[in-house]
Amino acid sequence: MTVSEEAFEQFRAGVGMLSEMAPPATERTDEERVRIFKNTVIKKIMPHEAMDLETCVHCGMCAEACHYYVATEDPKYTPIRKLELTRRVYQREVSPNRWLRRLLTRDITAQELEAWQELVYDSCTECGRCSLICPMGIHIAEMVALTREGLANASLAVDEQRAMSHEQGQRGTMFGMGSDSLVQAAQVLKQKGIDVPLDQPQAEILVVTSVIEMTLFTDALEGTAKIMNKLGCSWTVSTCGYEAANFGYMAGYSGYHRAAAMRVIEAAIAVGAKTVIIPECGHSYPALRWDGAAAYGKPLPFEVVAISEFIGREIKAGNLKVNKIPAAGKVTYHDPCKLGRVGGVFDEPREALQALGVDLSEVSPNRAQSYCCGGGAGNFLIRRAAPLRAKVWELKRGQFEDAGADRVVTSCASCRINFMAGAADTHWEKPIESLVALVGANLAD
Amino acid sequence: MTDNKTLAERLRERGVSRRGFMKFCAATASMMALPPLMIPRIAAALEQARRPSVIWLSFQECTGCTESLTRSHAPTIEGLIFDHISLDYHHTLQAAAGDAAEHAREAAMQENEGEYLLVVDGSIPLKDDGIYSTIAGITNLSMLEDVAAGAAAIISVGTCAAFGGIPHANPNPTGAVGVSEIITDKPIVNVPGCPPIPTVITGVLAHYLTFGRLPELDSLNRPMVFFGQTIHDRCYRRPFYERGQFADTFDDEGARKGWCLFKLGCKGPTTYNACATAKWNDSVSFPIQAGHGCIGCSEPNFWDKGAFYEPLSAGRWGTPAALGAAVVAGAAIGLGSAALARKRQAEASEEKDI
Amino acid sequence: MDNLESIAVRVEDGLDESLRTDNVWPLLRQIEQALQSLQESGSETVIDLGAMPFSAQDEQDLRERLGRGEVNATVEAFGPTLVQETAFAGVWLVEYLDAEQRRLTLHLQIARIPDLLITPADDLADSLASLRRANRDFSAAPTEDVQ
Amino acid sequence: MSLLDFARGTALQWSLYIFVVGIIWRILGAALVMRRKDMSQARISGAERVKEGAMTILTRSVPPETFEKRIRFSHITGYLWHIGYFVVVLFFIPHILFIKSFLGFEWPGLPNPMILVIGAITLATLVALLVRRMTHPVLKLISTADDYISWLVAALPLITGYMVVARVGLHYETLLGLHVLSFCLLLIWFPFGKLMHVFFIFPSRYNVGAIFARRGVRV
Repeated sequence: MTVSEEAFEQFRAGVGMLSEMAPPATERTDEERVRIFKNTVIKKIMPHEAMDLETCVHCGMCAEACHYYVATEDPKYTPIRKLELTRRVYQREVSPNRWLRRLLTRDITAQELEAWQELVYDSCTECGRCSLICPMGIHIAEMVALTREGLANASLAVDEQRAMSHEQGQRGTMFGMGSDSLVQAAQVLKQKGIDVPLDQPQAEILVVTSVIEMTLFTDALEGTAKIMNKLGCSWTVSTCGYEAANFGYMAGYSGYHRAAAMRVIEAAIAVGAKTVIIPECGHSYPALRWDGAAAYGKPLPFEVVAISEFIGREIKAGNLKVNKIPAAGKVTYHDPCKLGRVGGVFDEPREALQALGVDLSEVSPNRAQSYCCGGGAGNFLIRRAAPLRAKVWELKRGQFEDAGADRVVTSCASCRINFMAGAADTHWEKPIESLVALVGANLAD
Repeated sequence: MTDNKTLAERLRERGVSRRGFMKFCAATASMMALPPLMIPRIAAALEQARRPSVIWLSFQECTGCTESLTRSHAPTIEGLIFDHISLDYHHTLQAAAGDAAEHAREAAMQENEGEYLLVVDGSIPLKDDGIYSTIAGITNLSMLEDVAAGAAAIISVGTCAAFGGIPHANPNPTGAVGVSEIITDKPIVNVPGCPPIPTVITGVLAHYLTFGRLPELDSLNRPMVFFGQTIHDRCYRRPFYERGQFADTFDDEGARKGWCLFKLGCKGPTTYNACATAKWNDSVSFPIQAGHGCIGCSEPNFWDKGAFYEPLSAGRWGTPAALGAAVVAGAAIGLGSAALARKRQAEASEEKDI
Repeated sequence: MDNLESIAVRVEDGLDESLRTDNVWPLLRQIEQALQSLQESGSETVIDLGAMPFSAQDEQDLRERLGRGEVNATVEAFGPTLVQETAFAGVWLVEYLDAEQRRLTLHLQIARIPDLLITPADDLADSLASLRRANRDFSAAPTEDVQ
Repeated sequence: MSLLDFARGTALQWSLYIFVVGIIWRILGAALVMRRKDMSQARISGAERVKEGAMTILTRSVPPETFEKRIRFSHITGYLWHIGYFVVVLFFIPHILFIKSFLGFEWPGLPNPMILVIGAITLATLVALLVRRMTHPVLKLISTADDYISWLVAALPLITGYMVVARVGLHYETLLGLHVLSFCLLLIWFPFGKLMHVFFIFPSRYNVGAIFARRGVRV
């Protein structure tokens, strides 16, 4: 059921190569970078962001919400400081007080833009925890995404994410793998007797998956297929729009975000899907659920649900029956930020775990206040951020141990990767599992 | 006109014993707000004090200051001090009139050149060469300059002489000013008040008699001993202020209980004078004790400092119309600023995303 | 208003519990120190109560605290002066009034005897001279009445 | 014209006008930049989102325990000086009369000794916060000129207020004039610095509450 160590180490090695494999970034002069960054911030700033940037009192409380600051106590990870350049552009160019701010606020430089790459890619996962602590109510995480857009446009996105975004945005493949990998994965499952209906002309539900489920976390894909079949839904996976991951969305390339999202949207419209199910892949959920409409240009003509959300709903409705896991031990559930805090999916995964009869022992803090795994928003791809992730893992491991967990269940591939990496490096023996895989393996006959 | 008797001799002639003299000295010390430690020094000095010549000039005034000083009808300390000086010219009090009076003044000026004290009450009009007030055909301005030239020192009695007072109040049609606006080369003591406290006037005279010089003055040339503290500082109703107990109207419970009059516009906190301790009418009372707030009559420009019944801490916020204009202006600039920002955003949108 | 009597009049300066200025306690401490230095070095102290914010209520409080002692004297010179020894020997209240019984000032004197009660040296000469004059007049006077 | 007359007359009027113009300018200027509609399917209705946004304005004042235990010092000192400041501003009787001269009505005040104690605590807290700002690694790093200017501008009325009460050095009316001028300075600086959070805190808290509520998360 769990993923083999060799496969995981192979995957890590592959990710480790990304920065070398990355095509060279577009050459840009310092002036161009500054101009592009500024224009991106200027055109994208919205009223609530403008008011947020006006209201910061520099109290520093946001640092105490950030897992990177909490784990390192290094002041440079203070969330609001990650918005420093965005703030300065806003204050000098858009703010109602720009005439005064220009006197008091330094202009940004290309060197600063380069320095900020580390702050918004390596040491921020847009987990949104700081947006909950801020006494002024500043939505910091959202503006980190804006800052990433500025840097990405200025050709300053971090190498690994640039590589993934370009490949997905331009060629539609990932790690060189295309729809043939999906066909292969479907065949593997077919041999196990699990049917994956590819490219049905019409279907109620379009299930999207991800390259990571086709290669590494096949247990999650398997679980998804078994559940869908068990429910007897009209469902399909489209070879034209099967990839849920959206690296352009994470890295800040809105063009690539749109390109990747449109493949899924068009596939869903083509089969007449009423529902699109997003796999266990953190950022894929907001990329379509919350920001898909912006890419599409109008409201999406279908509902977007995360697989764990879907499962929880079906279990609660009595449509899906599961067996109680014998001697499951103490299980803790890690809320992925993109699903939980910034997604609103808290109860459904727990609903599923309850149905499985496990002794659910919550970590503290949990749900909306849960700490990030330390590697979300594409951070897990960045090789140089590994030491930082290791520190956050220590934090998370402490929480898991305090909860007395025998096994950790989550519903996000990137959380799973980070925990597995941390566990492997620190020889932590507890299993780290997929909720979907767990449900899929324990379906009632 | 001056004789050479000392004050001690004069008192003795009046049948005041040595004990009486010492008591007089104790009362004088108290009046001058000097510590009892100084009594022997005062006694020694007063024993030797000679009778000074005093010329009193009244200009644009209401005679209230003179009334204040002469209203005593018993052998008071003020009376004794006042009796001791040689008042050689005072056109309200003196018996002589017309040419005789003016001759008396000129004679005193000649005889005591450089030694006489000049007391002034009333302000001096400057507009149109000072023609708005004349005595015997002489403008106040010219008489003041003339008499001040030979004076040892000048005591400006009352707010008008000290700071221009009521004639100086807006719009000041006669261009009235106080003495110190005109005379700058003589020592001047201001004893402001409308009217000033009589014991303060005599206190200054007593000090001059005792020590042969003027008392220590503050930045407005007022004697520190009397004007060093505010009415509020020495007010017996101060505890109510601290406790937050105030009269809200002149006939409410607070007013009846004698609570603080700050809310009713009392200017005690910004008024430097000795009313709260020296009091009026032979120490019977003073305005606050009578239930009315201080109007700050001894302060410069007291007449133009806003309503007497407006609390001291009230602000002058401007008119609702101006405030409305500010709202409109703010909205206009804000909308303009947003419009320009949107224009800038539209320009920036030329830069396409990857 | 029907008649003037309906206007309530009250004396503002009367006793009022709320009119305490908190000056009594520091004053008592000052008296204590002054009494100590009188005992140790013989140095006298005079405190002018007219020169500090001191309400009628304060004065009553002070008088109650100090009590009344054995000596009570009136000096008739330039109006009456009331000299009152307090219950604490060496602490005197000296109230100066003018001819119309209005208070000029009130002193607290810490001394073996208040200055005012001591016969002034200047007056001794005058007094001797006038007594001699009086005795001479007496001896020179006709004695019919006696006879 | 004396300093006091200038301060509570001309200076007060003009600083009030600048204050009014400035705050409206700044609020409108920020609130009316380009807007994009969020077209995603919300989990809850618009009316409920408005309610949740409004609730966040309140709930954000008391963060969940997991946050609270890490920010307790900032939180307590923050509340302490804000409340102290408002008590001194709103319940010192001369201040009430000052405000009454603008609003036309008044309310009961507190005895002066209480105000003095509260003011002292407030000022001490402000000083402690300044020291913290200059020494705490995070605060040192993120502080700007605005933070120090705003600190000074907020602290000056307290400092000059104490000088008025204690009669430090100068005449009462001169000190009172300076005190009023320090308030004028506060009014003038207010729309241009971070003190504007007094107004922006409401839309910001509302927005973060409504944005999270759209996604079904109560923050």
